[in-house]
Parts: sequence; structure tokens; C-alpha cells
Amino acid sequence: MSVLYTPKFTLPVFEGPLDLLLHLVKVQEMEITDIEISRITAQYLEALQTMEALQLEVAGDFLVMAATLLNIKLRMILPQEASTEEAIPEEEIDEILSTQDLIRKLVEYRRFKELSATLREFEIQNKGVVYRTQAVMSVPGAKSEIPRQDIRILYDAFSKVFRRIRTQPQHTVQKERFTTDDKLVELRSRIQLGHHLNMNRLFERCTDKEEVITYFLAILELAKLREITIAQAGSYEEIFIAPWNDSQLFSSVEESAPHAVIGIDSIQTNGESISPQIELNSNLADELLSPEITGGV
Amino acid sequence: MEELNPQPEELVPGDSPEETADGALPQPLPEELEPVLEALLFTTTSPLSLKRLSELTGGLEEAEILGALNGLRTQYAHSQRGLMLSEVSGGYQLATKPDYADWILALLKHRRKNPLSPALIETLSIVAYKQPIVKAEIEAIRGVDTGAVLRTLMEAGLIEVVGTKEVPGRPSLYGTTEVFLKTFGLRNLEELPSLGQMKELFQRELRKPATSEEISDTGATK
Amino acid sequence: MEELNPQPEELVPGDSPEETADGALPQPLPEELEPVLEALLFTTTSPLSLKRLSELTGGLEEAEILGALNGLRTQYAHSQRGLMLSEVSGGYQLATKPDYADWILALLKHRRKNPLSPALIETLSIVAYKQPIVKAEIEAIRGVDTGAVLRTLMEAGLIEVVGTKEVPGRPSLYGTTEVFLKTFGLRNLEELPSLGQMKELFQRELRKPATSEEISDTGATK
Repeated sequence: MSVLYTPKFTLPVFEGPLDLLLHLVKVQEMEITDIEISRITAQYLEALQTMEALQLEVAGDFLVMAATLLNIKLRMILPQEASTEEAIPEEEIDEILSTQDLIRKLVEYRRFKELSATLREFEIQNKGVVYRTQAVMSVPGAKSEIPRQDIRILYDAFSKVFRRIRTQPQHTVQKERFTTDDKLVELRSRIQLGHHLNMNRLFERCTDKEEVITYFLAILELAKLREITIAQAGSYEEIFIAPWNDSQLFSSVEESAPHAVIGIDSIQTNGESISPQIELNSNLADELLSPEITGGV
Repeated sequence: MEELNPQPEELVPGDSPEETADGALPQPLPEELEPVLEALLFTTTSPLSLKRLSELTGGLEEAEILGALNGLRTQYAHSQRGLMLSEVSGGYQLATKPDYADWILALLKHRRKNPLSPALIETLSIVAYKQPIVKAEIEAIRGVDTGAVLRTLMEAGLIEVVGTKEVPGRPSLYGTTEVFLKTFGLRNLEELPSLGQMKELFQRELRKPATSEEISDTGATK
Repeated sequence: MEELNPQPEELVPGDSPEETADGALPQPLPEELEPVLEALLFTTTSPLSLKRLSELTGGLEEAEILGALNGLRTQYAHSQRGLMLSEVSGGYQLATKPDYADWILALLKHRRKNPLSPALIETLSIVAYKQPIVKAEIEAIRGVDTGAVLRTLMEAGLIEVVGTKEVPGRPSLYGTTEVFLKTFGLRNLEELPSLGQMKELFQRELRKPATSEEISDTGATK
């Protein structure tokens, strides 16, 4: 006879062996403080069999409890002297529950089941109670809930992203994506349309360092071919690319600050020596020319 | 989900002693006090204590604030209001009335709609009652492995690591959070049924043996 | 923060008595409509359109909802109220009255000093420098799923959808907003520190041993 009433869908789900034991105690109408170990053990084992028969997975914890119950039962049956503690190895004493330990555990566990039930009531009562978890952005008079931020935070973040892009190994695989020739054709057409290109903007739109370098090589190539001129008003100013001898660019740049004129004739690209006149601030050259590119200097 | 204002524990009301109002914050006029408090309790994402509300109103007397809060409570009691003044987690905050759960939960797609599972609520009650507590102690009480359950409770923000126990292995100590108090509508942990109340519950159970079966049914059926 | 994340595997399937089947949301009674709307407009993190409010009230007529919204507006007009019905970008939401901005700002000032987490800042910087940009591109750069972060940035008003990319799937293009500029004290996007200004960073890097390695890596790929 099963203590668990099939069919399956009414089978209580036990949270653990203690839960099952509590259930059995109640079903058997025992007092928790006066458990009949042999009866409860039999019921417990039967319950496990039922669970197995229903193909419910019986967790190890349930089996441990079964062993514990059998152990307690055994010690109760055995003559008193045989169950004295000398018979049990020291390290196992903690593991073996006495009837009293078991009762204590059951009482404690039942206490928390009761507290759970109270919490459950509270939970249901409060299920529709919602707190705002985000301040409204549209608080009139308080335009932004986010305090003023230092732009350097953003700049540092993007620098890190930029460095990470540069060092991502995938780019060695994708080295064919950008070619100097393509960039050269692109830049030439844009310059020929009479545009002044902002080099910084150009680089910012690049998806990675490789593209920056490709653009840079194309710019050097165009400079060498005397198709473009590059100018910057001073440190930290924008760098512009314009058609060769674009007077407008030069005058505007020269008005604001004298620019350095440096020759970069010793730079090697594509194995050729080039000696274009490039209008560059010397700091800028340091900035743009990585050791690899300036390797020959 | 990434949040703008994570870690409610950093926003525990009255917990920012170094941050007194810079400059003199004007005191609201008496007739302004209720609306100002309503606006503050609407905006905050974490309950505001009386002390904090006093700071935020240019140092008004707490008694005066309490009076205005009662005024607000009365306004909200009106049936045409969908909000209420909630006294929770050591402070005050506006919240929706429980009556409109159906519609609110339809809006909050990501919010958990079903009650916590028996395993979750059982573990939560142990943590609530015994905090700070380590995993092994919880498992000793429950008699089963509790790792996954603890992780779920952490993810739900209901419990958090509050320290480490100074024993070999330095296991984490768990405690309940502000979200826990809000979920169960508790002003503080003292509002949990005390041991005394628990005894009453036991006695009720002894008189009415069906009770605890009903309870396990709640968790188990459907 | 999300109060409770869904944890389906841990949860008992719907045993809440009032819960109706998905899609069959009950219509509030006429006298319930105002409080229900108030609770919804309180809870939402972004404005709710009339259409959405109709869906959320079991398909009530928009005219009926408009009537109730006017009722709410009248309630809020009362001087004892600190809230108002805000109509923004085609939807409704509760907001605090502008009259109480002083106190609200005092409250917000005391929030965490930097509510922008590293993930938010990083994503924001990518959007700022690479805009217009689609989610997939951001994720390619960051190497992680960025949906939640983008949503949070949108909710914070720092970014917005500025168009769609004409590729299969027509993904949204994101860009920064006025709020973004204000938050970072920029007059316009031209004021973002440019690559030219990254020079300092590069030079700082040159002094560190790890850097030359990074650079030669880069050189090798050319």
C-alpha cells in the first residue's frame, strides 16, 4: 500500500528527504516528537520505491536519509553495548544521526516550512506592489538624471576600445580587407571633387588600426605624387588633406598658427623612397608614424 | 540587464552622512510639503527615511514630515488613486496599490509573474531568519543541495553576499536585500514572524492538522 | 533594477488564482480605470501610447482612456499634488511637477556619483565616435551582447535611433542625443576629443613596455 496517492499529477513534490519525512509523519498521524522509527523507515522506503516506479529521479539526498533511517533503526534493535560509540569510528559520529538529532532536524525544518508559508502569504499580498526602479528622465526642471560627466571618461573608454581593436588577432586574418590602392583611389576621387578632408575624421571612421594605416599609406602615396597637401595649424588641431597647392587651405591654416614644414624623404613605402613636401606639425609626425613606418629613419 | 542605478544598498536611506546638502536647500512652504514629498517619493528608487526626507527638505522637523506623510496616505486611500505610500525597508516610497496587479504585471513583461517555487521560498526563509548564514548551514537545515537555489535567489536580487565566514575555505555569508523586503512588503526584518509568532503557528497547526498540508499543497499543486 | 528576474525552471507554473490566460487581460471597471492608468503610468519606464494603454486595459476604447487621462490630469492639477501627467514623444508618463525641481535635483545629486557603469560608458563611447552605428557593429567591437546596454542608454536618453541601415533586416542605426551632449558638457559632436588628441595617450603608451609589442603587432598585420 502506498502512502503516496497516484496518479502522478497529485504527487506532492518533496523539497528533500526532510520534507518527505514530515509528510509521512503527518500522514501516519504521529507526533513529530514521538516518531516510531521502524514504521517511518518502512514508509520512507516505500515512498522511495513509489517515486522510482513513477520514474521520478530519486536524488542522492533521499538515499542518504534512507541509510540514516536504517542506521538509526539498526542501532535501536541491536543490543545496547553494540551501539556504544566505541564501535563507531570517530570521524563517522558526526554523520550518524540519533533519533533525537533527527527529531531536532525535523522540528527545525518544519519551522522554516511554516515561515515559508507566511512569506508566501506576504508575497501574494504584495504581488501587485511595484516600486519605481528608474528615475524618470523627463522630470521637468531636471533634464538629466545623470550627473554631469567628464568627457575624459568617454575618451578613455574609446581609447581602450581602439587599442583593443588594434590588438585583436583577427585582423591578421583580415589583412586583405583594405588595400592602399583602394584607399588611394577613394581619396583621390574625394580630393578631386574639391573636398578638404579632415584626416582625424577620416581615421575615426576606420573600423580598425589596419584601415587607419592603409589610409595613411595612401595619403603618403598621394603626397609623394604631389596630388595632395597635408596641413595642421598646430598641436592638437585638426589635420586637413587638400588638393596640392590648395591656397585656401594654406592661408586659413597659416592665419591661425605657423605650421612646421618637415621633409619625410627617408620614409619607405612600397620599397620606394619618397620625398614629398608635407606640411606637418612635428608632433603630429611623431603621433602618426609608428616605429614600424618610420623604421628607416 | 544593465542598470543606471544598480546596487540599492548604496542608496540605503540616511546612509550618506558625508553627503549633506551643498548650499542651503530651501524649506518647502507648509502647503508645498505634501506635493514636494510626493515628488521625492515618486522619484526615488530606494525608500527614503524620515531623516533623509528632513535633509531633503532643508532640515524640516521629522514630526512635520510625518504629518505630511499622513496627509499623503489619506490622499492615496481615496479609491481613485492607483498609488500608495509604502513604508518599506526602513523608509518611504511610492508604490502601486496591490489591487491592480493584473494590469501592472501585463506591463512588466520581464517581471516574475508566478510565486517563488517552494525551494526558493524555503531557502529564502532560512536566509531571512538565520542571516548571515553560509551555504553549508542552509543545506544542513534543508537536507538537500542548495547551490542552484542560492544562485537563483542572488540573480533575483533577493539575497546577497554580506561577508565571508572566518573558517577554513572562507565561505560566503548570505543575507536578504531591500528587494526582499519590498517583495514581501516588510518595513524591516523585525516584521518577519518572530519566534514567538512561530510558536503560535505551531500551536495552531497542532489544533488543526490540515494546515501544513494545505501549505504544502499551495507549493506543490498545479 | 529589475526586481525579480524570471527563472522559469525554478518557478511553479501559474498558481495565482486571479491570473487570466495570456492575452485575455480583464478590462478595468469604469471606476477602476483612473487608478489603473495611474499605476501603469507610474510603473512604466518609457511613455505609453494610447494604443498601448488600450492593449494594457484589455482593449478599452482609446476615447474612454483619453477621458480617464483627463480625469487624472485634473486630479494632478490640484495644488496638493507633486506629480503631473506628462505627454512626451507620443505617449504618457507620470513626472514630477517642475515647481519642485530644487528638491528633486537635491535627491538626484545624492545618487551614486557615477551611475554609468563601465559597460555603459564603453558602449556610449563607441556610439559617440562611430555614429551612426548598428547594434551588430557595436557587438563586433565589444565582443559581447549589447542589447540590454543599448536599451538602458536609450531609456536614459543618451542615445536614440537615428535611422535604419539599408541592409537585409534593416537594423536600427544609433546615434547620440542632446542629453548626451549636455551630460558631457559638449556643445556639439565636433567637440568630442579627436584622434589627434589621442596623441598624448599614444605617447603615454610608448613609455610602457607592453605598447611597443602592440604596435609591432599592428605593423606586422599591414
